[in-house]
Amino acid sequence: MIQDYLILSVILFCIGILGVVSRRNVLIVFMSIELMLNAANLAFIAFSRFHVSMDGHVLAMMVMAVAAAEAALALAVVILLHRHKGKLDTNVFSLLKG
Amino acid sequence: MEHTVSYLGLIPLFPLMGALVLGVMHIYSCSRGKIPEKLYAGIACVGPVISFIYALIVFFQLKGMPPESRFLVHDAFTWFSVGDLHITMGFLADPLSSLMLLFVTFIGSLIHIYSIGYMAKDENFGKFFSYMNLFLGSMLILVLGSGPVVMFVGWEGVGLCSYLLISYYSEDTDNVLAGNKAFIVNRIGDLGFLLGMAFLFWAIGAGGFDYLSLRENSHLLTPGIGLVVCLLLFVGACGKSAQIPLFVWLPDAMAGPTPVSALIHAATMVTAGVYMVARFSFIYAHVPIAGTVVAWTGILTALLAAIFGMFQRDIKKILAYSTVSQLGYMFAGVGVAAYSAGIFHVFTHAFFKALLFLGAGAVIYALHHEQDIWKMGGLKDKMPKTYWTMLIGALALAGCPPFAGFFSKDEILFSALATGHTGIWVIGVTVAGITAYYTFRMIFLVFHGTPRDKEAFDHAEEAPGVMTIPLIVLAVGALFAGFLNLPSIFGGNLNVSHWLAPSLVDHHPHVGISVELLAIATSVIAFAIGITIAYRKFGMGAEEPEYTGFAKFGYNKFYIDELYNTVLIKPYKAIGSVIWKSLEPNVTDLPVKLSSWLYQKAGAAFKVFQVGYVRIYAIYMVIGLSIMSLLLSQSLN
Amino acid sequence: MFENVLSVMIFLPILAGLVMFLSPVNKGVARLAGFIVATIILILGVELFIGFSGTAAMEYVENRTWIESLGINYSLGIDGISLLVLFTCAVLFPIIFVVFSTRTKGFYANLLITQGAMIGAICATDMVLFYIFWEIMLLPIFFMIGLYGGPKRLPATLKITIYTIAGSLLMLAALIYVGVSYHTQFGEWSFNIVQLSRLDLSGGYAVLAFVMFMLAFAIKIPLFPFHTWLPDAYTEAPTSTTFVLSAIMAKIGVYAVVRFVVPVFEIEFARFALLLALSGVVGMMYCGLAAIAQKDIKRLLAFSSASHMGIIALGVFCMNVQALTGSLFQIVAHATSTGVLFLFVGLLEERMETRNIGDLGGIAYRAPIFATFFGIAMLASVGLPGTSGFIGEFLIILGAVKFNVFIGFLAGTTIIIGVCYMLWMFQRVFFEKTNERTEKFKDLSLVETLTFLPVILLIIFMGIYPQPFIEKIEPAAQQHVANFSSMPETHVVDTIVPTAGLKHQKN
Amino acid sequence: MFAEWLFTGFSILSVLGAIGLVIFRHPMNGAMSLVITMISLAGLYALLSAKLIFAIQLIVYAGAIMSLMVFIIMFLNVQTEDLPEEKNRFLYLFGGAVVLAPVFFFLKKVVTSLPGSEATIVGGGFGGVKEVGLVLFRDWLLPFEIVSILLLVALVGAVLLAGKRRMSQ
Repeated sequence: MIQDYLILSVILFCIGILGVVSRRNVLIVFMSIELMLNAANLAFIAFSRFHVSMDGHVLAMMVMAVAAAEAALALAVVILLHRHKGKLDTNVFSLLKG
Repeated sequence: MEHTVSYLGLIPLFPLMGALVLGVMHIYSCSRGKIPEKLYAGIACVGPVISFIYALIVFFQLKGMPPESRFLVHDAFTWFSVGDLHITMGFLADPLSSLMLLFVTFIGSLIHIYSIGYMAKDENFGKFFSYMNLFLGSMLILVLGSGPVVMFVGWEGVGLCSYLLISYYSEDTDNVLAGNKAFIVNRIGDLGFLLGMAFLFWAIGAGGFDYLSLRENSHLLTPGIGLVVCLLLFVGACGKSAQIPLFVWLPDAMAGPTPVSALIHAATMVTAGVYMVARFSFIYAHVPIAGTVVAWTGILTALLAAIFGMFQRDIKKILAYSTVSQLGYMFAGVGVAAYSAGIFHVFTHAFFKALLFLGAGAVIYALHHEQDIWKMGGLKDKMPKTYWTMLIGALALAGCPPFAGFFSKDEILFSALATGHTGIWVIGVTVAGITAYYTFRMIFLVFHGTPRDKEAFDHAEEAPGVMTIPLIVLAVGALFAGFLNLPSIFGGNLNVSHWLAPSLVDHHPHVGISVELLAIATSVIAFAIGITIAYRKFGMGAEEPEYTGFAKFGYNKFYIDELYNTVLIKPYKAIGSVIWKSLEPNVTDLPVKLSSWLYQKAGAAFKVFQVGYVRIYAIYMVIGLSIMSLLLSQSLN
Repeated sequence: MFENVLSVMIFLPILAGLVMFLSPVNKGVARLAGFIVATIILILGVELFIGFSGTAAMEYVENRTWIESLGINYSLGIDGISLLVLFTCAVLFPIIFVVFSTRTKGFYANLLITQGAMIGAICATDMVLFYIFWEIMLLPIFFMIGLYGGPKRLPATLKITIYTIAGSLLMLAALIYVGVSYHTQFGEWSFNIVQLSRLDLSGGYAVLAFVMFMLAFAIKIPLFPFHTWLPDAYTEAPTSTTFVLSAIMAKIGVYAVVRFVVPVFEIEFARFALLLALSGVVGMMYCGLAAIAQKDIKRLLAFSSASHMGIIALGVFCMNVQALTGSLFQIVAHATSTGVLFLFVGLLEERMETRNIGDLGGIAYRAPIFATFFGIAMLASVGLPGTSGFIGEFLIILGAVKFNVFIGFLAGTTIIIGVCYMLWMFQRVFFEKTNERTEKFKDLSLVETLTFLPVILLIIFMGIYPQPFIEKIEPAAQQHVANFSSMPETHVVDTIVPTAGLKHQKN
Repeated sequence: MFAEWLFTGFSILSVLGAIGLVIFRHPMNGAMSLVITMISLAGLYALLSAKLIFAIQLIVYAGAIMSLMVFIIMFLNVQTEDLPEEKNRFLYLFGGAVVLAPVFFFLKKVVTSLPGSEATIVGGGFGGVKEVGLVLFRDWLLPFEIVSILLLVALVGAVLLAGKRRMSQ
């Protein structure tokens, strides 16, 4: 059933959010975001199959491209952060504190 | 139109041009070196003299017209015109204004000449004459203006010049304060004038807002509005002519140079109020109550100022109070509807008071700016010309027959008696006595007896010819001006009154000759008593007495200045600082302060959530998401 | 006069300002360029004034469709009501560029943008267009005070921002209400003021919208008690900005009331006129009294300016032709007197490095030209006959007496109150003895003298021969008042109910 | 039947991988679990007849991106003691789960309310390189080009960010 795929996608997405929310390690947070993107991709593909149309595939490809770009940049940022503070802890970066 | 001439507007223009030229020259000389005084003096005298010549032309042209249609007009241009309000920059010469015109330009010219001597070697020679010319121009606009609004231009213009000239020696704070006082008090009067004009306009101004039209429409005025207009205009007159309660500025105005006191604060500007009331006689004639108010204000001012005059020690202050007092007479005259008598007193007063001031100026000049009469004495032989001319002036002021003041003052007192204002007459006669007393107190102390300040006396000498000649001319005027309006009882036929009649709504009471004789007799007796007391006390030389009791009270002018200071000026300043220090920051600023305070508090409250950790912000987001999900899943079925 | 002259006058300064921002010129070039642009505007303005025929109708009209679906047009035009405001705005700007030489490029650019936006606000006959220009003109002012102001500029900027933004937002809301009402009544969209004046508004919402509109303008004028931003802003702003604020921007508030509020909200305006007039008069007296307590000469003038604005606003609220004409005339008169006084104080401050009245004295002996000019401007500001100040004040007081005797009397006191603080200030600054500081005061240079001379001559010319100005504004004022009073029995509150009934029938 | 078994297997694997990601303390372990998730997702794509995406997921995602990730982790040489002290991460996880529960149930509700359909393999060219390519270059040309620019920008950005700062110091 298509719904099973979709439910799986929801589960993965929620776990991704959970990772972003509860972890302090920059890399893990980043990977959790990747997980969420993958969950979205799964939904795309599932719907694509449901409609028997390939637009979803194209979109999934786009998401992957964006994810690749994001990965390139995010990892560069991580390297920078690590270079500055020597830490991967998100709590070290609290410039927004009011 | 036969009544239209094109040169009336030029009469004020000449002195105004002179003022401009002199002003520019003076400013130029400030940075680029001196300009000789002779040049200034020449230019300064040109304007007044030309104006005087024109005044003569106007006078003779009017004289050639039939009495009932004696007027000349000159509408230079439309000044402004809004809705029903059409104001032309127009000039009107009728018998009333031509009389004023004559003596204003005549005395003005004389005083300009006198000033050349008096102001010689003054640093700001050019500035002085620029202001004097400006004053004369304004005064001529005031006199010639064809309607109240044009008159108001001159009215305020003379006020400005008065301010500028009183504070002429502006390094000294007191002089400037006196100038400020004059301007501000005058402005209080001007408010009355302005509002009076406004009321007048809305009542009858739609048909034309100049004297001729207003006079035609004056019957449309309801008594109520008429009274309001009259009283408001009289407030204006009070300010300019220093009547109760706005008289306080005039004595202080003596801070200016003496020719200024003679021209502005004795002969011309201060009589503008009387002129104005006479101008509006067509309204005042309809409202007897207003006239009564004017008359009583005038006579009470006369009494009060005469009392103050008895105790002053500054020669110019004595003359200043005497001026206030005489102005009170004039108002009493116009108040009892004897307009021509009032104006005639303006006319004669201009001569003898200018004379007295110029004489005082000569004395002050001789004594190197000493003004205290208790430091003078015995100048009779040192300055004979000044002495004799001043004596004539004093006799005229005191009302000695047959000098000018006698006839004009007597005319007013007689009118008061004849119209049944007995109270005014009684006070008027009393004031006449007091006038004789203080005038001769001054004469005796200054010219008779022994010198009190030996050193100053030794240096004193007669003033130069440029100063004494005007004195002599004025003395002639003070001697003979009264004969121009000789009443029938002395064989005359009231020439001036008849001349003025077409301009005024005069009221000639017909009473028996006995009343007239009574009036004359009492005046003469009052004069005799006054001069006798003065001679007894000061004739042989006297030492300054201690001011005690009533004298002290009078010397301090009944503490009226102090009263005004406490009742008006201090509260005014206090209100100002209360507004600035308390009201402004605490009350009107409240919306701003409240809103910024609210924003700050709200910011501080929300600051708690701004922990700075991205993760926590994500949690907020998720919490929001979660709440939305809860809400949405309720609706999704 | 070529077509689209108004558009040129609006966008030439704005574009010049923007270009100046972006181009890397130094401040001397910027000043010169600004002067040239301002002079072009001056020439255009004077030509436009001379070419104006003085009927009651709109002239130099431009009309372009802009947002068709909402009936918003780019429509400009000038009539007697806006003519003198425009004239003021066009004529006075070059002086700033001559007199103040020490500002940066950004400042001059801001000035130009302000001018363009102000001209836009004056010429706009479409309410939305007006609103847009109104907002644009506030922006540079905000920068000029916030960036270039005095030591306490931040609180001052905060205050003026809070006030004006609040006012603008209220106006926007009311504007939308008016537009929607027009749509419901006539079935089409329009924000053109001529069409909006046909609107028949009544009821609670109309009163609310009226109050919102009035608030926006009352803050800008400013009317008592919304004036508190003024002393701070005027004092802390650079003098040239103060000049712009007091000489022109405040007048646009008055102008906007006449142009936009009165025709649209006739009933509400008549109902609140007395209250508004009272507010004008009370503000005049209040600020006049506060002025006497000032030690800072600029703040004194700020209060003086507020005091005069009260009188000018009063003229609008009196609803008769004399008072309205007087107000419109006084707009120029006040700009040339108090506005120029601000410029003089700016010069004084530049030379003496103080604005404290107590530190000055005796300047008249050191600088006769300066003192004379200052004196003439001061006398105009206290309304001496023979100067421009008198005509306006006289007409306003005359109209106020007609409107309400009590208000007329209070309005008259302006001639006393003004003179009290002005003379006091003049005495302390120009008379009395010189001190070490004022000993070195330099008189106006030749260039400065020649710059100010035309303004001083204008003051005197407008006092002696004001008719050329009056005759151009009077027909428009007549018509405005006539439109207003032809309205059926507006004063009686009871008649509002049948009017509302009519509206329902129409729908 | 076989497909359903496969689906069950892959989904359990992917969920386990995801849970591993959020639980493991060391990022390397997390990365490894994520790779498991990715690969099982690729399997699921194949079950959904998305042949091209299946390939890309394996090559680009599980291959390139994840190896980049692992490379960075190793490049940074992250030691256990450098890692943030996340003693109470389980508390957070629990709390987060509680907060997320409504979201999850809401989404589940939405998903289950959709009309179901069998996920059998579609034959023909569905999901093949040619067909997807046709759709991509016919209907999605502009977005495709924009994505190319995005990638270019990201490339430049990454170089700039990670490169040594010569100018600033």
